[in-house]
Formats: sequence, structure tokens, C-alpha cells
Amino acid sequence: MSEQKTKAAEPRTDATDEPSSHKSNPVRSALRGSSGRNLGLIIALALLIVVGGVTSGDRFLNVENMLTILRYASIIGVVSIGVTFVITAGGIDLSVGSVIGLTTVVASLTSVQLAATQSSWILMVIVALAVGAGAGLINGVLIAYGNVVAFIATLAMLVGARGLAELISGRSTQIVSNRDFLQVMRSELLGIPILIWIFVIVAAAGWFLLNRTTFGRRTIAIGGNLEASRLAGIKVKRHLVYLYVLAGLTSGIGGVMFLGRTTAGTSTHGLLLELDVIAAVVVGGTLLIGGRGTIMGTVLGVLIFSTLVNVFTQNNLDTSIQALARGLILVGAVLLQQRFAARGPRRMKS
Amino acid sequence: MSEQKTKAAEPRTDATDEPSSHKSNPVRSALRGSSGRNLGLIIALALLIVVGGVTSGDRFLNVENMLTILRYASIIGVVSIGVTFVITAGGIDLSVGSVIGLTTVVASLTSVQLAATQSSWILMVIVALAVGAGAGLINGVLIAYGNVVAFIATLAMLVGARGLAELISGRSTQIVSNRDFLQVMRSELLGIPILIWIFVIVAAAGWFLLNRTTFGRRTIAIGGNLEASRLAGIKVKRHLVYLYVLAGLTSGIGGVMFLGRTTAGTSTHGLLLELDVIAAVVVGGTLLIGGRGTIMGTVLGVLIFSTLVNVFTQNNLDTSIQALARGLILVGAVLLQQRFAARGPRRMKS
Amino acid sequence: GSEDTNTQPTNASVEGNQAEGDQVVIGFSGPAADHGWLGAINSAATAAAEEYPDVDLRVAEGTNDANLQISQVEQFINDGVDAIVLLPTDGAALTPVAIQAMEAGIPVINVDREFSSPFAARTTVLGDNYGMGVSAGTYVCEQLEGNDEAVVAEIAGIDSLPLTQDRSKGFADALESCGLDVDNRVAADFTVQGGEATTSQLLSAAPKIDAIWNHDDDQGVGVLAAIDNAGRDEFFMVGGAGSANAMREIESGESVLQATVIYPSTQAADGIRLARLIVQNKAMSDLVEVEVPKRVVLNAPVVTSDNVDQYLPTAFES
Amino acid sequence: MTKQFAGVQALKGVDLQVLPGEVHCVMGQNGAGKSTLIKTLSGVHQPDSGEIRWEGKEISLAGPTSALDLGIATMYQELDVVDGLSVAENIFLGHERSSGGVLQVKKTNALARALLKRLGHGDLPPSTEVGTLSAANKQIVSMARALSRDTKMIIMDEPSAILDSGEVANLFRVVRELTAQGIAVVYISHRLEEIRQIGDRISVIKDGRSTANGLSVTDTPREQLIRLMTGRDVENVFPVRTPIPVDAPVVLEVEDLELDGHFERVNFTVRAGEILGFAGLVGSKRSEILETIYGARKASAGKVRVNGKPLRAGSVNSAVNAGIGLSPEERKSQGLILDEPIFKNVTLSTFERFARGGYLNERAERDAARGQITALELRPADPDRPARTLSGGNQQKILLARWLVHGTPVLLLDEPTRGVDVGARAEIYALIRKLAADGTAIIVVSSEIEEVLGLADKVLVIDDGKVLTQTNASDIDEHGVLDLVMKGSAA
Ligand SMILES: Nc1ncnc2c1ncn2[C@@H]1O[C@H](COP(=O)(O)OP(=O)(O)OP(=O)(O)O)[C@@H](O)[C@H]1O
Ligand SMILES: Nc1ncnc2c1ncn2[C@@H]1O[C@H](COP(=O)(O)OP(=O)(O)OP(=O)(O)O)[C@@H](O)[C@H]1O
Ligand SMILES: [Mg+2]
Ligand SMILES: [Mg+2]
Repeated sequence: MSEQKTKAAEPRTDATDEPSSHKSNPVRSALRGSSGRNLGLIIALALLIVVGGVTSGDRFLNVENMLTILRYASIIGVVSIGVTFVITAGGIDLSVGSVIGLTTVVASLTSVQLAATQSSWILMVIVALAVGAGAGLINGVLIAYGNVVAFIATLAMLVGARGLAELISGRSTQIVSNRDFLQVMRSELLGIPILIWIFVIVAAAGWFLLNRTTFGRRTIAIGGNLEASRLAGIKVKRHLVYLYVLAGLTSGIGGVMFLGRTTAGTSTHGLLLELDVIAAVVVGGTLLIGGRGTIMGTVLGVLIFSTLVNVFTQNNLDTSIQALARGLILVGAVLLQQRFAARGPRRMKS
Repeated sequence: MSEQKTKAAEPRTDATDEPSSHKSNPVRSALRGSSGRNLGLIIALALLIVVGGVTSGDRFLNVENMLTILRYASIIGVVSIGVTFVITAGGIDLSVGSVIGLTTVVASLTSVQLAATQSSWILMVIVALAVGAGAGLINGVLIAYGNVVAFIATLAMLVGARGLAELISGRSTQIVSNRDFLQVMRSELLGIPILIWIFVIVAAAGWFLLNRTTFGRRTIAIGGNLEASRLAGIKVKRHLVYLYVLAGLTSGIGGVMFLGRTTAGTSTHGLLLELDVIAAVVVGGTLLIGGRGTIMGTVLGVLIFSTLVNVFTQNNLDTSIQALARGLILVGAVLLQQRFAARGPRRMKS
Repeated sequence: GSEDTNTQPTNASVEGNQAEGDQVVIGFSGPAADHGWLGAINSAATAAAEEYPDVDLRVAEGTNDANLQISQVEQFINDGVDAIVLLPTDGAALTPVAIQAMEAGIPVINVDREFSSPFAARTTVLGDNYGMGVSAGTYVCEQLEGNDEAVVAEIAGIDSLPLTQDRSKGFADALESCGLDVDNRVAADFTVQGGEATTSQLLSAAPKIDAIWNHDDDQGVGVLAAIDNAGRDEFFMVGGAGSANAMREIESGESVLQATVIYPSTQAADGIRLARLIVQNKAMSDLVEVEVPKRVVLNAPVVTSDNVDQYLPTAFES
Repeated sequence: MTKQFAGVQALKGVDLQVLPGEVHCVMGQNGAGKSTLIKTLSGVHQPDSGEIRWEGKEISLAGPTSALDLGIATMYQELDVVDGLSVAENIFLGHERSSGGVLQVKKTNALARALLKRLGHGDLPPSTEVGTLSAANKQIVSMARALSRDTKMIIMDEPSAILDSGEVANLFRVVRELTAQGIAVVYISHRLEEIRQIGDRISVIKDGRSTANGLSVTDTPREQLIRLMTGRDVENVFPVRTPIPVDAPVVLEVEDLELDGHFERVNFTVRAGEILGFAGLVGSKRSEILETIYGARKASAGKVRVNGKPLRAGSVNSAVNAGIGLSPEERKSQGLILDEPIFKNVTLSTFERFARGGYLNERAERDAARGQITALELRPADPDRPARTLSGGNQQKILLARWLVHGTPVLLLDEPTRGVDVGARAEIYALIRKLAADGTAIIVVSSEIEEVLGLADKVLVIDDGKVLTQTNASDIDEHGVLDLVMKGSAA
């Protein structure tokens, strides 16, 4: 992708802004780089909210509607966190949408539901997570050990998992009948729906994992310079497998959320979700060539798209105009983010 | 993408195979590398054809059926050639499918058709090409001068162009009534339909452009090392714009072919075509990170997928199993190609 | 078997039509089964073929790409199948190749999305999309009678499909006749996820609703989930297509879903039966006509709790 | 501790024995196989035959991890840092300080700071992103990484190539500390003086074969070493300066050039046939000045003129068209397309010339490249070899060849002899001199002050983006330069 250019050329431009000030400012270094980018996203989000408020007034600016936006964002959000890791390491996962479909189908199979009723609804969750992780494992092994390009391996999984899901479900929609499961998935905690909590927890865990653990450091290192990481003694292949399993796992969680939210498992769940997910991750500021990843950015990216959809619906826009506007806003958000990415550090200095 | 790894690690393995044989053998150097890869693809294609022949016999192995495969391949093929250039330079174009839809809609507008009837059907072709090139120009300028990541810029175009096409056509299918145009598009030359000729010509021109001209050299150089190309005095930004215009132009040609083949213009033409196109290009052996591109590989990639679809239909497979099989074959083809890419040079030596 | 010596139309009877005739090879091609109704179309078509030992069905991979579908039909023509049942991704786009098949002497049965030329199909089997909208609108009018301020919402399917446009037009026309209009309209994509996602947004945008028409019962699973999630029940809902799930909801009497308008998922199955008859030179048994009619438009009846037990057995499990 | 080793393709039979606590220098021409040898020792490559013994036991190194586990740490020739991570994170990459997988940021930073201090770079903040550092500082980071491990042997592949004399002194201090602790150091360098200063024993490799093993540094004369490496005698002296004709026109004029945050008000002129040298410490912004002249960075003020015609600021193309060539500092990331053949790399800025109406004449291109390959004695001399497979010194020659084919009247050379062996170095010096004699105006930047002084006619002493002085090269010596710089920094 043409970020190569950006990568090769940009650091120098960035550098102009912070020459050789060798003092270690903790605040500055904590905010390092990403702050400026996130600022752009926050402004884009704020603009959207203002537009929503102006065009739809109270109908838009009320707690219920905010929860609607967040509920909608939660599934895409959870999966985006997993994919952020993969992309940060320089990979890609196109299969998350299909894998979600597959997990919902398998977890809502009559036999699984029966077993879950007899034991505990947790079983359905475990099945979904296992299917997701299993698909991720296949992706990871193909990519790391089979040397299949990630784009192709996960494209194959995209096609294959969807086919398998159709085959297993016989293309029919399987209704979830486990009342305990549905009740839990629809419950609230402190007035906030459980789906949103899951998103919050996964995002927080993802942030911690990426920024505060060796796992995260290695992920960034592999994305930044795979060969150097290998030379430094990192088991690169094994780590890549972990990453795709992680993405598969978040797809599994997404599948569970789908089951709870739609009360049904079907092979069409998650159709084209990968595009939304990748768009959110990239708009968030994670580099497609790897080496830089931001969970905060991804969360903001997801929120921007969800708010956008909400504003469109509030205004009863024609779907074609929605598509057109979405394209423009996508570009606009990235331009805005880039403006601030370039400016951010300079501001910090003063 | 994780080909970074491949790029960083693979060439070393390649190199061990041809240690210090310092003689410059023109045949060997002409075949170097890509031959091995193409060999893998040719074997994959041959295997498919054998499978088709064995399972469907004469129904598969007859001229009419081969022409059916080629006619189907031709549209994807033409667009894939354009996209091969973009990917070779390290970019990506996700918008080709949508742009095709847009070009068919604009070229089949009543006003355009009316004007075309009064002057010449060539007008419709020109309009389609102009719309395609225009969309490519927007992509290119955004990417090269706006510094928007190619993935996002063309994703925005994917969404936006489809919306615009729906808006312009009012979501209805516009019938092409220009008889001269339809007649030309359905004519044959030496017993071969014009659509296939267009594919052959575009592929040949693409091969020449990539391998024999300064334009191609620049494309490969930029994909190989953008910064080094810039420092060597190549006008990188301008060239990037040309590349996206080229991809847009091939989408325009694809649009014209769609119009001829379906006698209708609609915003749904080319839906998800980008996935087929990128898969064909990548399976063909063009590196997603840029720096290596092969037109022959792309053509073989397109033919493999088209033959696959044909064999599936011949064998009356359940559609879900088809999806599953397609995923497996996708991975298989890449593994095969990689095997031969590594072995190729060694064979050549003996 | 098309070179059967019996060129005279048979005087059709149910038994005669059921009786095994010459082997008939039928090619079937339809859009990708990316939503429940289309999945049901495929399953019903395969099931119909299995009923007859004399039918050999070839099913091409479902696709939304006109280019690929054309190629599939070309393959059927090359293979010299006896008939082609075609549910085109786009009626106009598949017209030329259908004409080509007809010219090659292969009868084409056009299902659901209509060709742009009368010469492209031997017989056309259509659901009544406009009629569906009218039925739904009429039912809504009846229920809301006297309430001129009523808020009516519509959850459409894929906006770019002519069938969605027809349904919406029928709905709007019917509402107009009783002085109502559509206040909020969203388009899902015929999938459960799309239904759920758009409906939760819709409910948020419209704090009070009196009636909803949802075009498709498969996306309806998601729509109902969203309504449940939001805890809303101040309105009633009318479905579309007529899935077994939806009918069970109606039967239960506890759901906001009070009615659904049938859009038969057995169209392709009908197409296959008709193709067999046409190839075997048989006619439809309860018609006096000696040939299969040129055009069959299926009715779009409204199913409510009153008549649901009548429709449930033939409803499709989406 | 013994190691015996023979036979990867690039190595046709190499023996090496390293003793604890010694500095063992490995020498050889570019492409002799030094880097390949050390890569086999650190588990990156697997030998095809031969054996490696470690503390008496035969071992096999499955990958970098097994070497690291044994206590063999390596600083590779190519910079092996990750740009997106901080200094401290890079240092502890692969063996992060953590408790239960959670990073101990404070501890990591403290340890990193201590390590950097030991390397004489206490001023480099551990939390800085490595991508913003200069190549020299990246080298420091890579060195700190090797030291951060609990090692018994450290391999350094040309660690000093991008360091200035002060840095090298630091490095030597650290090496002595290490050997005092009984740690073995394998040291690769092309600078013979360094080897004299630091080395205990020397092994020489020529064309993948050992030609000498464990020679004592003190007992082996310089000439013998050179002969062992090259098979001939090389006079490693700078070529005599040819006097520049008085009427030689000014080709390059730089007037009040500025780049915000980097350097200010740089003024000088270079005449045809003149060699101008930039002397200064690492980080003095010499590279930035060259890149700005070349248009790779957009000047915030000032003018550059070639033959009187002003260049468009920030346009490489305008500089190239006006006749400036730049051989950049980081040849891998800025100079070469590694997977393309040598000849295409050579003609990267001239291939248009070999085309008619856009149609490339590859034969002519290859011939032109071959001419330069022969002239520069580039090895292997196969124009179709991918640039990636060349040794570092030979890759450097490709960049020179590029501009020689172009024939620009102005050449900007940023570290032209980095990593180049003694033999080739002399050739490059002679070549630069010859180009000057033919009327090319040349600017040379090098971190070896001796090289700048020996090669250039005129010298600019630069410190932190300021030109301290401009003088004839014959009027100043190494101490003079260092004194100026020290004073400049103190002020
Ligand atoms: N990956 C590779 N593939 C093929 N040949 C290689 C590869 N790496 C090195 N070589 C070849 O092996 C030989 C030895 O290279 P090596 O890098 O070990 O030289 P070196 O002694 O380190 O040279 P320098 O002083 O220039 O660094 C050279 O001929 C080089 O072209
Ligand atoms: N890409 C960059 N981003 C940020 N700072 C940089 C970058 N490159 C160099 N610097 C900083 O600019 C200063 C000058 O570095 P530069 O490499 O240009 O110096 P130099 O005089 O050319 O030294 P050298 O001898 O290493 O070439 C250093 O302090 C370095 O930290
Ligand atoms: Mg080396
Ligand atoms: Mg420098």
C-alpha cells in the first residue's frame, strides 16, 4: 500500500517538529505521536455530534439514542480491537465477518442449544469462542508456517467459513431459545447494557495488552520490522499465530453478541463486517503496513462510523446519499486526522 | 500485510539456491523468479482443466465452453491488468467494482444514448472511459497529493461511486438501445468474440507497458522503494496519479464490456468485483507490498478463477460446498505457486 | 426428451402430469443465497427437483454478479440442457443471454425478477411485489382507520433492487388512498443483522410509532430482536415474505407482529415444475389451456392470526 | 572456547577461534563473507557443513534465539532497530523486563538509561521513538541491546561505520570493559587504525576462505594484512590534489539556506573540479544540508543555484535535471531497490535515456551499467544480480555508479565509504579525485574527519546546524576540527 511512502517519508517530517530536545518529558512521551492523531478523530466525532444535534435536536441528543449508537458500535468495536492487533503486526484479517457467521451458526445448533439448556448457557459462549479461535488458528498457521500471504489466507477463510456456515445451517436461521442466555445478554449493569460493557472491557483489555505487556511490544515490533524482531530472538511465527487466534477470538465474542442481540444464528451474520472493521481500524490511525497501532484510535473510528449511521437514520436520508456522504466523510476524517497528526507534536512543544 | 516478512525473509532462501554462479545467462535471467511462480500457476490451471475434463468430459473440453470461460474472464481480466499496475507500485484499488457500476450507469443515461445514436456509438465508449479515468484521477490525487492511505481513499470511492451511481440511475436498470454498439460488442473476429479480443489486447499492452517501457520501470521502482525512487529524481506523486487513472481507465473498459454483455447499465454492475480482481492479481504473484508485478501471473490468476467457476457449474456442486472448495483452492494455488517460486531457479540451473 | 414424438398437447390430468416422463435436464441459476428468502428459494427448488425421478437439476453457484450468471447460462446452453430456470440478479442484464437460450431452442423460465424483453422467456413466474406493498398498506390502513396523524414506518430490503422499489411504491400508494404516508423509512439488507441494526436506529429516531411494515421476515428476526431490546410495543408490525418463524410469532398472539404478506419462496420450485411440464409437452392440469401459460403472477395474501394455520404448513423455514 | 566452521556457499571454508576476554577482529574485503560468517554464528543462517563448538561442545544453532540463549549477542551490519518503538523498548526487545507479561516501564527505562550512560549517551532519553533518531543514534541503541543481554560473546559487525571519532572512543571504552569481564568480542571493521587500537588477534577471510587465523595484532604489519585481504598491495593514501584552475567556474552556489529546526544560514560555493568536505560530529545536520540542497527536503529560506540557475525548493526532480546527484546516507532505505537487479539500480535515475518514446532498451542499459561495474570493480560483476545479495561495500558502489552513468556536474556524497574495504576505499578516493579533475563539483560528508581532510580541497566545519568555519583543507587538522566543534558546542 502506499503508506510505504508515508512510512519512508513521514518520520522525517515528524522529526522536524521535535528536533533534538533530549529531555524526557513524561506527559509528552505518553502522548507521543498518537495524541495528535486522536485529536483529529475526536474533532471529527464532535463535528458529527454537532451535526446530529443541530439536525435532529433532542431526538439525537438523549441518553437512549447514545446507548443505541453504542450498542450498534459494540459488536464492530470488539472485533476491531482484535483486528487492530493483526494490522499492527503488519497482517490483515478479511475473514472476521464470515467467522462471526460461522460461530453463530455452530453455537446455535440444536444440539449445542440442547446441551446448553441442560448444563449452562456458558456452553454456547464457549462453543462460539472455540470456533472463532479455531478459525483464527487455521489463518495463523497458514500465514506463519504455510507462508501464505495474509490477504489470500484470510480471503480463503472468508469464502470458506461462509460456505461451511451455510452447509451446517442448511441456510436457515436458527432461533436461540435459551432464555437464560438471552436474559443475560439483554441485561444491564448500572443502566448500561451488557453489550456495551463487553465492548468497554475488550477495549480496555486490548489497550492494556497492546501498550503495557510484552505481547503488545512484540506485536508492534513485528509490524515495524519483522526481520529485526526475529534477530532479537522473538518467535515471530508463533506470535503471528497468536495474533490471528486473538482476532478469531474477538470474532467469537462478536458472534456471541450477535446471538444475544438478534436472538438468532445464521450464516449471513457478519456479512461484509470486515470492511467496516478495517475502515474503523485504519481511520483510527493504525498503519496498514504495521508498526503502529492504537486502540483508542480504533475505538474512535468505530464510534465515528456508528454515529454517522445514526445521524443518517435520524435524518431519514436516502441510502444512496448515505453512501455518497459516507465516502466523503471517510476521506474527510482521514484528512483531518492527518492534519492533526502532523501538527500535534508541534503544539505539544510549546 | 505480512508479506513484509516474505519480502524480508524469502529472497534469502531464493538466493541460497543460486549461489555464486556469476555467468549471465540471458534465458535464465529472463525467466528468473517469475518463471517458477508462473509454472506453479500453469500447473494449478492444468490440474483444474484435467479435473474438469475427467468429471465432465466433452461437456467441459469443447471450444464453446472454453470461449464461455474466456468471455467470463475477460471483464475481470481487463480490470485486473489495471490493478496489477497499482499493486505493483505498492498501492491498492478497492473501488474498481463500484467504478464499473458508475461508468455503466453514466454511459447508458438516456441523454448519452440519444447523443450516441445521433453521432456514433463511440461516444458511449468515450463517456465510460472518461468516467472511469475521472474516478481514478480523484483516487490518485487524494492518495498522492492528499496523502490519504490508498486503502481508505479507494474504500471511500467504493462506497461513494456506488451511491452516486444509484442516485444518477434512480436505482433503475437502464437498457442499452444503441444497436450499433451492441452489434459491435457482440461481434466476432476470427471466430473469437470481441470481448476476448479486448482482454487479449489489454493484457498484451499491459505486459508491454510494465516490462518494456519507462512507465513500467517507474512503477516497479516506486513499489520497490518509494523513497529511493524519489531521491533518484522520479516524479513519484505524478506517477501514482497516472497509475490510479490507469486502473480507472481499465474499469471504464470493463464498464463498456459490461454494457455490451448485459445490454444494460445499472449501479449493481461490478458489485464485489474488487475481491475477485485483487485475488487474481495476488494469486498471480504480484506482491501486495509492491515492487514485483507480473501480467502473465495476473492473466493466469484470472483464468484459474474463471475455470474454477466453470468446473463447479459443470459438476453441479452444492453452492455452499462450492464456497468451501473455493477457499481451499485459493490457498492451494498459492501454496503451489510458492513451492515453485522457491524451486524454480534451482531447476533452471540444471 | 424434447424430441418426443407426441407433439400434440396432452389433455392434462394430475395423474398424467405426475407420471414419470422422459428425462429432463434443467439448469437453475439464481442470486447468492445471502439472505433467508433466497436460501429458501434454493432449497425449495432442489426439493422440487427431487420429487421427480425424471428431473435432473443442475444448480449453478448463486451469484450477484451479472457477468458470472451470464457465463453460467452460456454453459447451460453449451451443454444443451432441456430448460433453464433463471432468477436473474438483474432482469435486464440477463435478458440477452436468455434470448440466446430461447433462440437455441431451450425454454427459459423466468422467476421473480422480470426480463426486459418478452422474447427472453417461455414462461414468467412472478411474485407480486407491488401487490405485496398494496396488501401491507391496505392492512395498515384498516388497522389505523380514523387515525390521520398515525406514524408509519417502513423497513425496506435492498433499495437498489427493483422488487424493493415496487414493494415500497405499492405500500405508499395504498397508504395514500387512506390519507397516510410513510414517516420513517430505512433499508436493511434482507439479513438478520441488517434488520436488527437498522431497526434499533429507526426506533431511536422515531420515539413513537403506530405501525411498521417490514419487507422481509428473515430480516424480521433481527427487527423483532431490536424491538424487544428497546422494549417497545406501542405499535403493530406487518411482515413480508411469510417465513415459518414469522407465522409462529403471529400464531402466538403475543408479538407486535400481527400479520405478514406472503411472497412465495416456492417460485423457483414452481419454475422447475413448469419447466418439466413444458419440456415434456404437458399442460397445467386444472387449466383448460393446452399449454403452460406465458405468465404466472402469484398472489400476495395477508396472513393474520385468523388464517395463519392455513399457511403455516407451506411456509419456509428461513 | 573454540569454534570451527566451514562451508556455507558464501563461505567456502572458514575457521575461527575466539578466546574469552579477547577482541578478535575479522577482516576481509567487501563480500569476503564476514557478515555471512557472523550470521551463522548467531543462528540466522544454518551452515551446510562444518561445525560450531561452544565451550568445547558441538552445538547447532536453530535460530537467533538459541544463540542468544547461549550468550552470543550480535550487532548486525544492517540497522536492526524497530522504528515504532522507544529506545528502551528496542534495547530490551525480545527479553522485555516484565512481571507476568506486564511491562515494567520504569524499570526498563532506568536500565536503559544506565546502559546508555555506560555507552556515553546518558542524554538519549529512553522513551524517545527510535524512528526519530539519526542512523548513528540507532547504532548506539543497537549496541545497547547487545550489552543488555547476559552474554559471553558479543559480535559487532562494523559498529563504527557510522560513528564519529568521539563515538568510537566511547565504543572502545565499552569494549575494554567487556573484555575485562572475560567477555569475548568479535569485531569487524574496515578501519585498520581501529583494529590496531582495540584488537588482540586477527583472522582474515578472502573470498569465503580463511587466509589467516588468530594473528597477533601487534606482530602483524599493516601491509601484510592488506595483502592477506586483497592479495595485492594497496597504497591507502589519499590521491594528490590537482590544483583547480583559477578560472574554474562556480557550479554550485548555496545562499543563506535554512531548514527550520535543523540548520540556518548556510553559505558556500563549489567550483568545477573542487571537492568540498563537511566535517563535524554525528548529528551536526550535515546530511540535512545535503538533502535540502538536493530538494529532498524543502528549504524554509535561501537559494541554491547550479551554474547560476536557481533550483525550485523541495523538488528533487529540478535538482537532478539541473545536474545534481546525491548518494544518500542510508543506502538501503534511501538508495537501493533491493530486489531489483544491479543494473536497474544503477540506471534508476537515467533509464529514460535508454528509452525511445518510452520503449526501454535494456541491452544498452545493461551495457552502460556493466561499464561502471567494471570501472568500480563491483563484485559480483553480474548486472542481473539482485542488489540485496551484494555485500554492503558493493551496494555503496552501485550508488556511485548511478551518478557516474548520469554524469552530473555536481555530486553530493553522504558517507561514500561507509562500510567500504581498504582496497575499494582507495579506489573510491581515486575515483572521486578523478571526477573532480574532470570538472565535477563534489561535496563529501564523512564521519571520518581524516577522510574529509584528506580528500577535500575546502572544508566546512559544522556543528549543530551552524557553519563554524570555512577553510582550506590543508590549513586544518583533525585536532583543529575537534577543537572548533568543542568550542562551538560549549558556546
Ligand atoms: N542473501 C544473500 N543471497 C545471496 N548472496 C549473498 C547473500 N548475502 C550475502 N551474499 C553474498 O555472500 C558474499 C559474502 O557477503 P557478506 O555480506 O558476508 O560480505 P562481507 O564480508 O560482510 O562484506 P562487507 O564488508 O561489504 O560487509 C557476497 O558475495 C555476497 O554477495
Ligand atoms: N528522521 C529523523 N527524525 C528526527 N530527527 C532526526 C532524523 N534524522 C536525524 N535526526 C536528528 O537530526 C540530527 C542530525 O542528524 P544527521 O544524521 O543529519 O546528522 P549528520 O551530521 O548528517 O550526522 P551523520 O554523520 O550521522 O550523518 C540528529 O540529532 C538526529 O537526532
Ligand atoms: Mg558485511
Ligand atoms: Mg548524516
